[in-house]
Amino acid sequence: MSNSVDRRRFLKVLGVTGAGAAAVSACGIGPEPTERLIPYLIQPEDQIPGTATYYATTCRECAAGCGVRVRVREGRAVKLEGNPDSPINRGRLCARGQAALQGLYNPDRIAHPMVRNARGAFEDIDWDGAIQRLATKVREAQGKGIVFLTGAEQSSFGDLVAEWMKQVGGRHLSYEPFGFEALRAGNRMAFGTVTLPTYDFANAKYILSFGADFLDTWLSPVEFQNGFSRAHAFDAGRPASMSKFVYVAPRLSLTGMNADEWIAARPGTEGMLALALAQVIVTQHLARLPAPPDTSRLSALLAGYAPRAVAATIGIDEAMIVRLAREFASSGGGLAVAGGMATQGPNAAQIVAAVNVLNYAAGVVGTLVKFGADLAVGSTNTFADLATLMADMTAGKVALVFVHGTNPAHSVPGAFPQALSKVAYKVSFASYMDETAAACDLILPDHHPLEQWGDSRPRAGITALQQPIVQPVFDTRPTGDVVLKLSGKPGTFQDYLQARWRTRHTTNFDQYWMESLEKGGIYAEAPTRPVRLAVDVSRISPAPPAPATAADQNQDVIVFPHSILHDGRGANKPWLQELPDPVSKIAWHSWVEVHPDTAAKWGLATGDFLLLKSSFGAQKFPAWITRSVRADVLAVPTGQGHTAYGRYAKDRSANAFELLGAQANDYGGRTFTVRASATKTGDHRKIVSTEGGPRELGLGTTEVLPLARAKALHPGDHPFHYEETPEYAKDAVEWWGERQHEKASLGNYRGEHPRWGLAIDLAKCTGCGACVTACYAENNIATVGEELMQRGREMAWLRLERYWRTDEGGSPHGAVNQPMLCQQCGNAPCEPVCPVYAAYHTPDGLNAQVYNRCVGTRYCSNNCPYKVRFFNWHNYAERDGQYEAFPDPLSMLLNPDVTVREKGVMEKCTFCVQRIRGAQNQARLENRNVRDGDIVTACQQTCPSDAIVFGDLNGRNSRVFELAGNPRGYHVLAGLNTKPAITYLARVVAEASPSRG
Amino acid sequence: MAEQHGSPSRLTYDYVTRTIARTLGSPSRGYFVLLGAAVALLAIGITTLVLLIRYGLGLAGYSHPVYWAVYITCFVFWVGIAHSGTLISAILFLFRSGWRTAVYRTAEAMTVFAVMTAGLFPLIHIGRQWYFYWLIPYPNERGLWPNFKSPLIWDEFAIGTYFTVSTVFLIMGLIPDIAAVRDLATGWRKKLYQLCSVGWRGTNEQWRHFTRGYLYLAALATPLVLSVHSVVSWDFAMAIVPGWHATLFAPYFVAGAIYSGCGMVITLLTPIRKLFGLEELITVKHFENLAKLCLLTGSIVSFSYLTENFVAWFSGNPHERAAFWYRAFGPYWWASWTMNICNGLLPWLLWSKKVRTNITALFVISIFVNIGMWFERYVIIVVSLAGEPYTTWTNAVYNPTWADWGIMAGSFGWFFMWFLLFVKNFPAVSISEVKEVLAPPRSTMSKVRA
Amino acid sequence: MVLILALPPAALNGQQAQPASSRYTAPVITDTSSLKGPRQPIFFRHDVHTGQDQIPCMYCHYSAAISSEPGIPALQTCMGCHQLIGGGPPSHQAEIKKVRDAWRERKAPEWIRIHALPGFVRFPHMRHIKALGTQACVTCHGDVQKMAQVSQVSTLRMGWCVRCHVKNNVTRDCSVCHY
Amino acid sequence: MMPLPKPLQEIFHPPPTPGVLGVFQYLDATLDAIKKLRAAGHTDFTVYSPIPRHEIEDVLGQPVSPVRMFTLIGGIAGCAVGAWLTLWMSYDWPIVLGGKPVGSVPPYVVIMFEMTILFGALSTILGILFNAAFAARRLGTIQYDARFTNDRFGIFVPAEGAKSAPVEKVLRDAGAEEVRRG
Repeated sequence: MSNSVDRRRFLKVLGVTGAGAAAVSACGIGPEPTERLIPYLIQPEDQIPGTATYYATTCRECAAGCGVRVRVREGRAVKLEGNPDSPINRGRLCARGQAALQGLYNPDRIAHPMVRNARGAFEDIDWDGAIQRLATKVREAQGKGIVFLTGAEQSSFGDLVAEWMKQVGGRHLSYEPFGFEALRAGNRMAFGTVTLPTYDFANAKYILSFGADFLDTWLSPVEFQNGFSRAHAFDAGRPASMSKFVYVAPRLSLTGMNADEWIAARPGTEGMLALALAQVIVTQHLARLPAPPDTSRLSALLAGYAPRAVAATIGIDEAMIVRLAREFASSGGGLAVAGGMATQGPNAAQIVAAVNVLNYAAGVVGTLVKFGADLAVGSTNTFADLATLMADMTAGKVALVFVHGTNPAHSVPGAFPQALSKVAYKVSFASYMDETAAACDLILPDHHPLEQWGDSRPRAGITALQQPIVQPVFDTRPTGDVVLKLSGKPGTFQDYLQARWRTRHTTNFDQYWMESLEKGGIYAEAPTRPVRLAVDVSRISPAPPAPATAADQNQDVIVFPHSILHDGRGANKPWLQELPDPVSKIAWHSWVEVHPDTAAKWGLATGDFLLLKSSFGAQKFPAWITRSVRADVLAVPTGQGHTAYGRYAKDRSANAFELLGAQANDYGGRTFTVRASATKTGDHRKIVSTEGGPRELGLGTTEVLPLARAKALHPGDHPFHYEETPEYAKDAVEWWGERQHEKASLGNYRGEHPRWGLAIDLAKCTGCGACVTACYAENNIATVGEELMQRGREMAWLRLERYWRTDEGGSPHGAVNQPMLCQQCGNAPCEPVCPVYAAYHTPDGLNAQVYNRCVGTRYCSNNCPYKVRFFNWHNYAERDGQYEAFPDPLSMLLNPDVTVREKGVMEKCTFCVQRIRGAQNQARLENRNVRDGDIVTACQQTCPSDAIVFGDLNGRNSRVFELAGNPRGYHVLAGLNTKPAITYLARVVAEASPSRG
Repeated sequence: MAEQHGSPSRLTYDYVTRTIARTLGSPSRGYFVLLGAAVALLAIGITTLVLLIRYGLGLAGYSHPVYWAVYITCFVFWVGIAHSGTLISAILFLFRSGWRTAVYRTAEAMTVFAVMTAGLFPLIHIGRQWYFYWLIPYPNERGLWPNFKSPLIWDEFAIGTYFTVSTVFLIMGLIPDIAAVRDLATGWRKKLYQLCSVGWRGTNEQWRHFTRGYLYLAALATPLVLSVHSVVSWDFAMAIVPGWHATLFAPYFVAGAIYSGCGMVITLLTPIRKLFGLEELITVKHFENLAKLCLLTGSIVSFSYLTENFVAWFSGNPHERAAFWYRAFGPYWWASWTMNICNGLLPWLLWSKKVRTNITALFVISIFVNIGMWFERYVIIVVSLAGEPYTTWTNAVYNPTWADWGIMAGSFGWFFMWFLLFVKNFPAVSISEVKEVLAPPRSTMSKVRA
Repeated sequence: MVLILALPPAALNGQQAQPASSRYTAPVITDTSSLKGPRQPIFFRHDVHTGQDQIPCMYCHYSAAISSEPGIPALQTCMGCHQLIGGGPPSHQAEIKKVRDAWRERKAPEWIRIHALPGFVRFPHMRHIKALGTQACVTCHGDVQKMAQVSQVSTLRMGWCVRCHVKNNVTRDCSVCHY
Repeated sequence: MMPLPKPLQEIFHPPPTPGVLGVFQYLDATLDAIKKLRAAGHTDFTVYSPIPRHEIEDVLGQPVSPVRMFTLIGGIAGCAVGAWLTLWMSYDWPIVLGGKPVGSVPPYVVIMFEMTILFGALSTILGILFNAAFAARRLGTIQYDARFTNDRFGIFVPAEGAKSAPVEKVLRDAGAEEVRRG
């Protein structure tokens, strides 16, 4: 990739191989006009036309630092996959990571450097002029206050910025809207350290989360989800060891949905509950007591937290507290985590400290809670630092500010833009015209992380490398280069980076460098650092403070991070906007969660707007009536409400950050729980929700087994076969079926063929949605936008169905998430009804859909009991069309191996048939058969929980064959005799009553 | 009732010929207003179709999983309308029902135009309208054939056959009448009719083959008319959607089709009779007989409704039960109850002879019959799909849009345009067959009278 | 920047390796208007390269045997030989000069595409070469060795593909090509 | 109008057939005339009537129309075509759908049935046209009156010269309203 070509040229070079250029052809599956073939001047050594190349790099969508492998075809990045070498994500990736590509090829990226002219509008400027101008500004501002504001940057780039700031007498501030200050403060209170440890979910025997949403937004979601699903999975083959998961929080998040038990304690009392549990453990000697000084400190702290004393305040009964404590301690490896946004009230640090004490009392600090392998996000600046900066800016103490990789004007609306306006000169390195960039004077667009060199240290011991995967799409420059130039240092950021790496490994550096690039970084295990209880641990007092607000602001409102859009950085990626929230199933819009009792009191229906007014601001949100939130709180996600940022994000719904104050609280963090008044506005909006209607019958769709029953299953048991063909008809049906299949083995179908199948373990699936986005990315699925989605036109080949597990009163304990995709039925009802053989059965058992043969009668979808066929109502690929889903340059991420569908044809999942054919072609070249594991579907590849397994159901040694015979296995709607190729393994739930101890 | 011996003396052969030929005279302004309205509706339909082809079917109200909606509803509606024509002309011919002679031509023309209308809908509703010919088994470069297992292909054959046979049936019946008109006409019309009458002169040889052939055509059309709507019903009954998947569907649909067809015949005949002054030829008796046919088929339809619901309950199949519960009490309850009232309760009015012989009442009822039958198809198609209880996760939000109504309006325009052109250019009442049921002129009788 | 300077063995040793009698000699063409096929920006003579000089197809279109795409050779590949070889007849020299100019100006020629399949068809070249051998290009592309200017000889339409598949008793499962 | 070349002229505008035409007002008179003509040994006469009357057929003693054979053969052929079409096309490119056999007769019965009807109906029409045209080889050359499609019956007897007088007499006796010679 050394020869530099401009973008226009680059786009043309894409035409090199032609076939599969359907990807960039507007007419989709129509015949293409004659086109020009432009050869490379020099063939890139590592790229073969028509063959994908994978490069390792690091995902920079959040601070977790997952390793990714980028699939490159003809110079275009077409798919991100997890890097199996990375110990963080172990080859898995979340939806946000998958969507990084849409950041790279985003049509709203800033294409040139821009400067604000005299009239206050932006105009293009050339790079040299911009840097020159900036150099002058830096000289002028020296001594008057220079600030460089970045996102979480534990990296060489961050170090470079810090160096430069030192050089010019400024300061470097790293800011994350969700900075985990409570965790740090809580750790200091309990253990006297402000670092963030790593949590070993995989080896936990019992997981107790006090609002920590470790599957969606908490610290390192992919890593934790992977660990969690290994701990929480049920495997009949091994000694049954499913770890029970109890979730304590006022609302059910994606994490909470996966709990075996949901305890909706009164908000703010989670810490008291933790101490009460610790009290039971200590007084009943349920765990080995820690060494002497700690024992007395513990007793002193816990004295006031006998379950009986606190039960009423917490709002759950004493017996339950005792039961939880026993379960937790007797599991022999209980892990308690705290500090999620849902509990980030004024006393959050105290809660975290209390939970630390619980872990300590249970003796898992050091084994499951690993200080030493500290997480980088713990060393960003706190919200208090940002508040100080804002005060400085307002006071005119800052003359020049640089903003890179963060958008505080959105996460601190009002206060930050106001403070920023007092700064003489503002420079942004943003890739998108976000709220902060729009308020700046000079914009020097940075390369996308997939276009530039870099590294990051997500946690102690791990340094992840980042390399340019593709040619820059726009006229952008790496900020590192700009900083080097401004600081008068020679070379590019690449040189700087390599020079720093050279210090780690002086001999044979080139080989070391290549190896690191190939692996995506260097991965070492940081030694665990022992911690002891702090001397003043007895000062922990997690009781919730009395609210002091105006009388009419009588509602507790929780502002929580959106599990897909996070703080709003994902809002301009159509994949993420179109992916329904895992819990509410709402897409393209914000909402406020209201309990039905509250809704009844106020006369609210889902979709009615509620005006929330806190002391800091007011915003309107449509209500989503749900029992997954406590009746005395309202909950609002962040993420939407951008006033800039791009076509998919702008002016969409409301910004929940508006409700929050800009003051740091006493532990230096931001309070995400506010008191507000709630008024029904009378407006209504049809919010896009993919949630099913009230017709839920649960007939053979989802199956749930209690843990005890699941444990009693033996190989060969078939607990779900009752719903298959009834006994009396069995023989006749079997005989008939055999005869049919005999007759069916004709022509193409003669001979030995595989039958591709999938096994999906519902006990592992968390419903996070990574598979859905991966499917969009792999299969060129169009995003249709809010308006069409309101009319039920979404194209998700793979959808996640979320069914609440409820008690008699209808209150959920949690949910079962079921990925629903084409079942590739053996007796597929969709096939015989197609008049033109567009839907037919392949010899290898796929239920194929020939897009170019389809005339669009849509009969197949009517006849599909699973409703997994999707119709192209419009031409989503039409250039500049009204419904275009891939505006340039988004079209560059289209997979050239998959046809882009035209309007008027039906489309559906075919088990990533392009991957199957690719693997078969490769196997044929190598004179061998396809091996189990050669073919990995996109959904399977990305699944952080490893819930999906693909393979040959006819191969006796395949993993999927083994799973298909699992006693927990069942087929959805088996009674219809469709003979699906997908086997679901029933969800297992650890019941409320203890199974042992 | 083979011959009306006691018919009034005015009803002579000559009177019949001239009365019917008079309908072909210069059109009135009212006729042009009607024709203009029909063409305007058609223009709306064509505009909508152009937009549909350009922007995609998404302009219509479709919503996952309601993938068939108003267009297929209209298709079945028009196919249904088409049924009474052949029933009256073929089946009643075989049963030697004399009263059919006055009404069968209108009914038959209605059949042909209704099939023409219906046949357009499958072409309009498919996603890639420009590839409709892939459904036809023609030898092609790719070596591909259509799938004969698909009920849609059965449909294509059934509708195609029905259209062909009913058209030739109509034309066959027209030939002696065109010859009669030819012998009265002058000018360009005479030339036109000369051409259309293919040399008909009413010779004994011509009548000999004609009557035989007509009999066999009627014999072939009879099973055909029963099969066509059965095949249409199998579009649904062959699918596994609860609410569709029923063995009852074929007879249920056929009865419904004849019911709606008779309704439409009444709707069309009432104004024609008035406009063309055909009260002598098309009498209240004819209307009463049509009403009786409506009553019979309407009762079969009502019985089918009861059976459907009973079987859904009696089968114990939870999916079936859910589907029918949704139908009656779900968000589309208004459609089901419109259907139940118009088709289930309204025919009971026809037990009263007073109502049966009151043409205004019949006209009003016939309109409601048509509305009810349209809603029957809407309920079966849209509501069954929307309430599909297998997948509990789909969230149907189906509402028809202007594109749905535009095409539907266009279909009415198309139908009425052809129908109006037909009644003004060809005898809308059979001349020769009406004469057949009159007493032939005999010298003995005229002597007695004289 | 690394240049591939090695010449194909056939180009260097061709004269020794082949008896003169069986050698195909490409004609010198003065009138190009009568040739079939589109006019390319550079009058590249397949008949000279692969017919007369016996350079195997896979030398330039190397990925055809290992990938679904045959690829268009990079200009670098051309220059591998033409840095040294300047051509015999003046007409050849003129065309080679165009190649060298393009290389100097770093501006690749825009070839006009001849063989194009619709976007919904996958044609894995390597499977076909694996099954039929490296000489099998002629089956679909015609006798390029004798074409002064390449033109499309097969219809490349579905029926044409299917007939060959049926004749050779290989699969005609739709999803082999369409997905 | 341009005169046509001679052979075509003969085909399209054959010379008129000489004969006698009787116009009848009453059906019974017509029947009477037919009986008498037949008694007089005439077989080759043409009867016009505005409607088909079985009485006329009875007195003419015509055999049953051969159209029914066309219907039968057409129907059988249609059924065969339906069977061939469906089965041959299924096996020409065998594709398995929904676990059903490639050539599955039950669904194909529908096509066979429809083809039976279609071919039967079309060949019936052909039969009518063919037979009527064959029988009408003299049509257009014999005398006709426009009232025959309205309310008059007619009998045309081909006769030349001297032979026409007795025929005229028979027709008049039977009660013909009008007798024309031509």
